[in-house]
Amino acid sequence: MSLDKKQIAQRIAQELKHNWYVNLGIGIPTLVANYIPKGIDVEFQSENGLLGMGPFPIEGTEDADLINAGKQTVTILQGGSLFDSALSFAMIRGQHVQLTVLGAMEVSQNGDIANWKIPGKMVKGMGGAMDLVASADNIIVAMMHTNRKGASKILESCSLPLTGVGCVKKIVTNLAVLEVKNNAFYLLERAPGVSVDEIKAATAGKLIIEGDVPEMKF
Amino acid sequence: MSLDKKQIAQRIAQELKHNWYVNLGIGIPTLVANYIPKGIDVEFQSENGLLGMGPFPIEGTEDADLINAGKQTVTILQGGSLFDSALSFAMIRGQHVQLTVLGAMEVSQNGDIANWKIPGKMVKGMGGAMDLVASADNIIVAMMHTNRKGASKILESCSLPLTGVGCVKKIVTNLAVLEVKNNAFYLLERAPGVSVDEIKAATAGKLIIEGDVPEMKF
Amino acid sequence: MINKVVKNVHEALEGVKSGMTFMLGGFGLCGIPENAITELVDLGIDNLTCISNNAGVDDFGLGLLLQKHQIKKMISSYVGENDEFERQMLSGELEVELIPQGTLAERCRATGAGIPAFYTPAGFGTEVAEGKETREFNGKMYVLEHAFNPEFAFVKAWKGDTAGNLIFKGTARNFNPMMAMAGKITVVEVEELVEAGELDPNQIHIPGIFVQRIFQGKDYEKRIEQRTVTPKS
Amino acid sequence: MINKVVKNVHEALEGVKSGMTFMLGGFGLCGIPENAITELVDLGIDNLTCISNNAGVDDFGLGLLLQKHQIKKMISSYVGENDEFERQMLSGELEVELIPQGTLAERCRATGAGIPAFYTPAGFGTEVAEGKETREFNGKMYVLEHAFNPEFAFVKAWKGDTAGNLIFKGTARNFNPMMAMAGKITVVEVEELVEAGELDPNQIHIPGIFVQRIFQGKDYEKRIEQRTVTPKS
Repeated sequence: MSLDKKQIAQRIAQELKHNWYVNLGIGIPTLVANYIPKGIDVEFQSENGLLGMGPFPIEGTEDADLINAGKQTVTILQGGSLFDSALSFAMIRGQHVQLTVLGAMEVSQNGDIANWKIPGKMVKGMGGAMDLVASADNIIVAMMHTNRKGASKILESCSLPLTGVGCVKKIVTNLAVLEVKNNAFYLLERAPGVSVDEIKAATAGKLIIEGDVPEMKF
Repeated sequence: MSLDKKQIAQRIAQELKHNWYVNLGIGIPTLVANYIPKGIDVEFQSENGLLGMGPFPIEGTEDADLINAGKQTVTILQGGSLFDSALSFAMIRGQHVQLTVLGAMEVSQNGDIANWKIPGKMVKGMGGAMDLVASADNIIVAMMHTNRKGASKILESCSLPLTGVGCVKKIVTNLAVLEVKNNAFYLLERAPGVSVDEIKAATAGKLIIEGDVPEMKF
Repeated sequence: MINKVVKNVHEALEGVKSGMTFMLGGFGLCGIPENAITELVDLGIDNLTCISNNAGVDDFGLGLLLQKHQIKKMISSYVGENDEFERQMLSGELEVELIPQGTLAERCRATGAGIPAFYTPAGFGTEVAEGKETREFNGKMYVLEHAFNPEFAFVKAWKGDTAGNLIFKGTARNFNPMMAMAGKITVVEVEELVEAGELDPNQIHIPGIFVQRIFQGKDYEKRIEQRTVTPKS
Repeated sequence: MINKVVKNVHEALEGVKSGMTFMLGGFGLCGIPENAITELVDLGIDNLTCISNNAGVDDFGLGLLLQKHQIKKMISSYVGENDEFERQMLSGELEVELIPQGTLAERCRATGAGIPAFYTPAGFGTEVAEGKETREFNGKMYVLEHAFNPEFAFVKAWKGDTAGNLIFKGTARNFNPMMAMAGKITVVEVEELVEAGELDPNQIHIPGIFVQRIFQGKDYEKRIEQRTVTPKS
């Protein structure tokens, strides 16, 4: 059975390492914060100028002057800090943030990512995504394996305008965990109950399958 | 009679304009702060990270953590601020400081300045001088007209390694006030009792004398 | 002490004209210069180029200027919360230049810091880098990006003093400090204007040297764009 | 919350080796990492490249490392308060690279901010620009300057918390914040180490993300280089 969005977030949370600073994009990535493994200290960076981002405020305590990059009211944890956008992207560009998790419309087997523009449709802008993908050492993409029409979003090369080139290292979809290297997608794990053949069918890019592919564990 | 260092500073202080931020170099320029004309508000910037620099502290109140760019203990006035060296030079490079006053070993008629290095002698470094002269819209040089051997320091071209090119607008020496433009020194004022001929004799660069040259007023 | 106080928003905006380029602080609706925007609407000037991370919503923030067709061009990183914006953009009435958010922030800082250009990795290999110089440093590719040249910067701070020293609050800081550095004329509205000397000089976010005019703002709505809360248990 | 506290200066300097490149905060003797310098002397490592605005005085600050011939190269803007420095430099034992102070500060910031290179007007037309790319922007000439690549940065802050958040005091701030951003490993000594949460998050000069190790410093001398005072009246 393919994963739902929460489960994708839950699987990605297993990738978190102790003492990492993490930037979570809007959508599925935001949910990762709900599944931090026990014993792991991480801090969340929000690129609008907040480190140590906490959960949504208790009803009635929300503050218009304390939002995240998705413009949602949030809180700040003990030991957090506030800063301007230049220093925030200094952190990102300077590779002080260990992990970036973000969504994508397409990923190609050489690690290109497209997630900001569909020609002919209204373009809302790249926000901080281009800085994040151009800078991060460690990028995990959270996405659905196929689009609504069933077409693969895991491609030989992207058809949409790129957000960044050769930057994606790992992808967690509703069907699989993929590693991107050597100009191919390496199938690391299957969603529980999803067969290798189903993943093959849903993947347009070059897929490498080595030995038995284990199911994800939760 | 040629001016002493205090009088040079006093004459330069007449150039201060209301609401100017001013950076004063080490030596004669520092003395300018003692002669701010009445009714003129200026603030002094010290490039080590201080705006609103005040006088030396009352004996016994000096603070090792509050010094100026000459490493002297100073005070900070009401409305002053403290910041890091990057922001300090952002102010300087971004032309937010309206006037820079500094000393020189040589100035040439195209506005070049040399004040940091004598080949063969110990070189202490340029400190912030190169940033200041390359950035300031308005630079006044405070200097002696000639060196100890009587040789002019107001030259056709500098013989010493340059600190900046084409940047000096005005010079106040012990003998004269000079404006630097059109590849020449324009004699604006004489020190009280100093003749135009004395100034001519002490100036190696091209000197322009237009009409009667008034004496400085104090 | 140099005094930067002007009486009100009218005095603060003296000299703004049609066709000018402005910077406006804020991220979403957080930390936007509400008073300056209202005054710009009232002044009715148009053909404006606005550098601002976002473009407000239909009936608040820069959306108010869009409604009156006062903006010719937006330079932003994300503009997606505004129907009128979309309509004007798709109809070609409004020009839009999209810039990666970190590049936008750094270009604002560079403007104020006298840095004419710098290299950043953001956008390399994408259409953002088209027509721009690219270059390799230490095996990685970068894009050359330039400073802006805005006539006015409109900034919102939390506290400010009569010398123009500023303190921002929470994530309302965002682009405001760099834009304060960048304006040829920087106009700051504050929630609380105090006497010089009342703010700790060690805790000032932006020194007054960057500020030309400061005034006590009023009637702040501080609208929340996405009210997300944890229910009381 | 990510904890950055190490027990003492010995732990804090684990991994430093001969031949490495260090950044050291401070302007003159103001805001220098006294504890780290003492430990570097005790460790006896040598062939060091030190990026620091100044080089201390004969018997304090970086002068202590010079006395022991531990420094191979100094990268500074001003080095003139030190006889032993002068002797080593004139004899060719010590290599010295002089950099305009603003360029030094901006190169430190660029290092931490992922900016590989930027243009600055400082030094154009002087020997500082020799061999460097120069370029015109808007009718003015600029020099291309690059980021550094230091292995360690040694920083002194006034207060710090266990999460590595830092507050500096007075003009002891100087180069410390940008160097804190720039170190591959940034080691911070503080006069007062407090629990995370005790510092106002709105008033932090350098967020803990830039800091790898922090410790409670001790025995600060904080020597004054030029004691200038106004006599009591």
